[in-house]
Amino acid sequence: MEFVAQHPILVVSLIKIVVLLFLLMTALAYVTWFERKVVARIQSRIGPLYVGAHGLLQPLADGVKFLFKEDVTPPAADRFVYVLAPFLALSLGLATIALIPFGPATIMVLGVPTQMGIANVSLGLLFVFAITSMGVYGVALAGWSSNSKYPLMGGLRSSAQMVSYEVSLTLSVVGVVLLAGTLNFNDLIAYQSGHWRYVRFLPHWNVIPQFVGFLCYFISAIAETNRVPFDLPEAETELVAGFHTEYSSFKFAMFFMAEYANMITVSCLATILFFGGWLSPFPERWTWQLYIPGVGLILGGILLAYDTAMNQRGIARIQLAVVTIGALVIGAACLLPSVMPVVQGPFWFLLKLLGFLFFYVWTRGTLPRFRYDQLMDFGWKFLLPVSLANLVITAFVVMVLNR
Amino acid sequence: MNEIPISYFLVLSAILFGLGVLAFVFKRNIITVFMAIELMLNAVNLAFVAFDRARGGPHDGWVFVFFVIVVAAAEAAVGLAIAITVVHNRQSLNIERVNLLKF
Amino acid sequence: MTLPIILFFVFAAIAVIGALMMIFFREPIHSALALILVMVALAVLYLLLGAEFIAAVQIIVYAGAVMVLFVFVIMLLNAGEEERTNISKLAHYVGWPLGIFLTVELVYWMLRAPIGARATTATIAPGDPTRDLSMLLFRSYLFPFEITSILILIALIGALVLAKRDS
Amino acid sequence: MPIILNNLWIIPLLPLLGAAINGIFGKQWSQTRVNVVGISSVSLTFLGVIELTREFLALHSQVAWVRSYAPWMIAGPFRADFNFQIDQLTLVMLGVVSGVGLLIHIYSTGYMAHEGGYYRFFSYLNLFMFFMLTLVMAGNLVLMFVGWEGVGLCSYLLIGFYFLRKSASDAGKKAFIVTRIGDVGFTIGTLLVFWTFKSVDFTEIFKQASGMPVESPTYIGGTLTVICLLLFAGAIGKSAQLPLYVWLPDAMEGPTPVSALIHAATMVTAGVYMVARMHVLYSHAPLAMLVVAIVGAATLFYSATIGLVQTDIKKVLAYSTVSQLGYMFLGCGVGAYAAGVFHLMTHAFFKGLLFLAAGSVIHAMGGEQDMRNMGGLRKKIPITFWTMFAATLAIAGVPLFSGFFSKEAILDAAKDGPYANIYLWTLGILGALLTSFYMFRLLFLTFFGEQRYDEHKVHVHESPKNMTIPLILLAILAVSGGWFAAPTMLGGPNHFENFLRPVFEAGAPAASAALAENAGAGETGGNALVKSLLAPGVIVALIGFLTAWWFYIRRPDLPKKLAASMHGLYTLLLNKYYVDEIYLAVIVRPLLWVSTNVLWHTVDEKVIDGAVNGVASSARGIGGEVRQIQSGNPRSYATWVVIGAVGVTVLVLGVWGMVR
Repeated sequence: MEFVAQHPILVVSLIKIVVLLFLLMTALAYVTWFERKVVARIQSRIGPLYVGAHGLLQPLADGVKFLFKEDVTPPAADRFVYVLAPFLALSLGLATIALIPFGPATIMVLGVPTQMGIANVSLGLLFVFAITSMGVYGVALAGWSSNSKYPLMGGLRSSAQMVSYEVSLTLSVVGVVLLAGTLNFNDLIAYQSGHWRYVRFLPHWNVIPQFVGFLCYFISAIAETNRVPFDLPEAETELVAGFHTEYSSFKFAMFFMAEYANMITVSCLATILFFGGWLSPFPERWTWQLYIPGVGLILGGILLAYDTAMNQRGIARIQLAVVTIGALVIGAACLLPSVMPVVQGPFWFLLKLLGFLFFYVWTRGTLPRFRYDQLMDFGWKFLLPVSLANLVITAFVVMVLNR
Repeated sequence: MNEIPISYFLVLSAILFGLGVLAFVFKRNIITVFMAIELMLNAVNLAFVAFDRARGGPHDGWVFVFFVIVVAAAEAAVGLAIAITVVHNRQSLNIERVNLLKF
Repeated sequence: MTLPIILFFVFAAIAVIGALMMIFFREPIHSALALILVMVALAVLYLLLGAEFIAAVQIIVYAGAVMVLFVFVIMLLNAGEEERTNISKLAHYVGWPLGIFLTVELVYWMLRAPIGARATTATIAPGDPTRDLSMLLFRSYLFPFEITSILILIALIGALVLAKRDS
Repeated sequence: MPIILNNLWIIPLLPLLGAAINGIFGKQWSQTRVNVVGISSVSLTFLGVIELTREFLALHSQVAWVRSYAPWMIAGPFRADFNFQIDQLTLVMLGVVSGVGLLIHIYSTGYMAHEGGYYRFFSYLNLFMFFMLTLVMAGNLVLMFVGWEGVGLCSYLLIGFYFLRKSASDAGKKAFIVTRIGDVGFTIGTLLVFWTFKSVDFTEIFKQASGMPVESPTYIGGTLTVICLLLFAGAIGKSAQLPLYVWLPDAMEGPTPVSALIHAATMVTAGVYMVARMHVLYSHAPLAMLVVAIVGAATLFYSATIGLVQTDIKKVLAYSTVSQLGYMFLGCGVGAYAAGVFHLMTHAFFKGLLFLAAGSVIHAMGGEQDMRNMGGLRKKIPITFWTMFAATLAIAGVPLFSGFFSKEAILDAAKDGPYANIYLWTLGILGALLTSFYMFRLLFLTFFGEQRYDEHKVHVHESPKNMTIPLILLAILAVSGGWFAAPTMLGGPNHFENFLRPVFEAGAPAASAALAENAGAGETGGNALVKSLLAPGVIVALIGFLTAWWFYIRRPDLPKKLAASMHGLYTLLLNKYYVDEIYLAVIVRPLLWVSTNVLWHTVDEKVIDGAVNGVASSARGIGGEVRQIQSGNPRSYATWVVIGAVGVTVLVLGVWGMVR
């Protein structure tokens, strides 16, 4: 017991992990809901509707369904690996979140000052890449262990794809690292604070100097997470469902969650590296920006309240009412002077994150799928050279500027 | 807060190296034999890092680890390519069956 | 009994067990996974030694690239259980005991190594270790560095040529 | 600013270049171009020598001029450089070699014009020049030995020039091998010199040797004596003295210019030169000098007797060469080195001339060499005749001709020099008698009397210009070559000896005293003139001439009778005392037998081959066992690696204890 007392860090980290894990799980669930809704809108449908108001309980339902479905394991499968694969995928997908700082402020937990985010590693970026590079195994092993054609093809494809796009992913980021001269997320964000000298209204974010890098990064990020238009591993029309064809109930869900977790990770990374992380786009001196989170939430609450009153019936109305009240309360809380500064960072961060997620969904809704050879050609023959050129030019410029 | 004696790491690296050697002798599968080699390299790397830590100062030890890793990567690439060709020619992964080059 | 020591023993145990598993598993893919485990454990040990960069590189290159390559090749060749043939009597009767002897011997000498007594708190170089590493790498060790890059290139070409089908 | 003096290497290098160029490209070239290369190289050398002489004399130096160009062999204390040494002696030799060499080159262009392997001949000739010059200019014994062996090689190549003729190639081999016997002595001598003086440089050797005491003339064990005897063995071989003279007559198988250049003028005199060069050592070893003198005297008389009856024109000249060399050694042996060298020079002139003339005769006779089939050529080939006549007078020692002065100098030294020995002197006189006899015999048989050949078969014709001009030039030299010493006839000084004095005075008290006393032999002019004109040498020369005239002009039938009357002696001489046969029986045959039965069939086949094969088979056997290790099974190899690792670790850590 006194051992724990000696190391409060353990307790603190534990608490933070628990909290973050809970939030993340919910987020994952509702990202699926979000995606379905948006895609539905893009395809001029309505999307999930019946389970809860606006199908808000749909994720819950899905989760329950996954839990209670029969878990089938193909007899020819290599059991150990077959079971290992989804765990690997999901755990790796979630692990990266531990390195992401959501906000600047140091909050007191059990009297121990820590920051928002589980770990502040001096080489955070490198470790994120380390973990994502491990992500291949989940897919590959899954494809191999389930011991059937389509999964194997899918597994090979997706792992090949991930490996090859990982290269350009990493290279495209190096430009930013060169500019900031650090691999630590906090320092990276700190480097982006402030505004450009001559164009005062533009925030000093890395997108502007590293726009090419950003494009390369985002494209390869989409490929890395096996999303449309690079979702060849689970190209339904070609190989039934890619590497997780044989997977049923909750293992399948794990892959599913892993995919979305990766999406979130990558988006967080994009936010931090190119869009100034938790920094607000507005200059410091605009003090009113502090009110934005609270006010925004309250407005949203009012909107929901209107919706509740007008066009919801029965149980859905109650649910929505709960959500509304929650939103209003949180909004009000955000207006409290003690909370207000703390909220700023996470708010902006989540906002940008949401933007990226929307972009993901958007591409999925609009773009067609690549052919495999096209994918590889694109990755090796276009993306890689471009990011390399970007890297070289950046390095040159940095060298010139630093003397 | 960091007071692990270096000898712990050294002993561990020795053990790992020995296990690598054992695997090197014991395994029959070309690919696993390569893995054994990788294991040995890793053990050596651990020893390097430990020594580097022990003497403090500039991290030459890390540089060596870096080079070892690079060389290991190259070696794995070529070695596995060789393994592939071997399997194509001999239809077997068992190195004991790849024994035409004798006497 | 402090946290680092506990961590050390935990991950050392993982590493050793992983290595043993690698030896005794018959499926190459399992051996590969065991080896990956060893490597990750080693990465953690590097962290304990304060070598963050090396830890990251260890995972990225070894676990993330080299072992992926291994797994690929295993999949490609669809390597099944290895057959425990004992055609080589020498390896069967001499290899084993000698290997164990070597292990014991190495452990013995490592225990007697004069440097061993020193604790890891010995001296920590001031400043950013990663920066120092880069300085070393690109100043004093520039030439070997370039050589290794050439080596990589050669390995690349060689692998291509070897693995290419004739048809 | 002396040019050549500072670049001595130029002189030997030029002929070497010529040899290389001719040897490499000559095959495709026309004779004229080969001539251009060969002749120009030698003539440039000649000019170089003249310039060198001028520069050296301008120095008025009494000591040798030594230049070292590159270290050659350095092994512990042993050190031999490429260093050249120039002093008066060297200059004389250089003059002889390059001058006579040049003339003979020119002569050869005519003589060899119709022979095959033209370029080869000139390449060899140039190579010979190179080695000869190296020999003469060498500043240390080892380099000298290089030249020494080099000329031997060239002599071998040139004797066997018509290698399709078995006799020629045999003669070449004979020359090479016989010479080699002497060279063994020379080599050991060189080693002994180094062992004694810790150096092989002449200057160093002489400096030390002159300090040493003169050894007893009776005790053979003295270091210097041994050295001198060993070196003299080499000289015997090279200069064809008893008992190793046998190769020289056979060497006549080579083309005549070769006989002239190598086997009369230059190479065979190398031994004399060597003895003269090492005079410091010799003058400290009286016993060795005595041996030299005895050998010389014996040889000169012995070979002269053989010369009496030879019928082959070149053979006669060969034997006379041997005997003349004997004179030179006699000179050196009695301490009159200058006289020896003097005779060397004049002999180079007249004997070279004799050979060339003989060559011209042979040329005229279309290859005929037997004097019995000649005769009455006087009118047909006048130039040849007159030049040869001059040479004969010179060699016979007729006053005012070059041979007279040199031979007289030697005989004087033998009579009343410091090492005077009356018996040797007697031999010398007898030799002179015989010499003049057989030379005039040759002259008469060849050019006088009725012609004994078939007019229709051989069409006799005078040789072309490029052969006759060298003859004439050499004739002039043969006549006037001795006039350096002319003043002695009037009791004046001997300029040649004065010229060489700085060399022979160096560290040789006895010899130099002798020279001084010799040079300043100052009676009144009249006495000296009468004395020299009535010198026994002159008288015996006259007697020889008269007997020859009586035998071959007046009573041509007499020789037959004589031969019949004392048949035994005649055949003995005709067969050269059966020396070759004796050697064959005593040395060659046993040697052959031993090498065939013992060395070849026993040692080589049984022992050496057996050892080699045994090694091979045992290696195969072991390999056959050991190769089992290479089972082709990688796991076994891995195990071997582990074994090695364990071995190394145990050794390094456990045994050597690298970790403490």
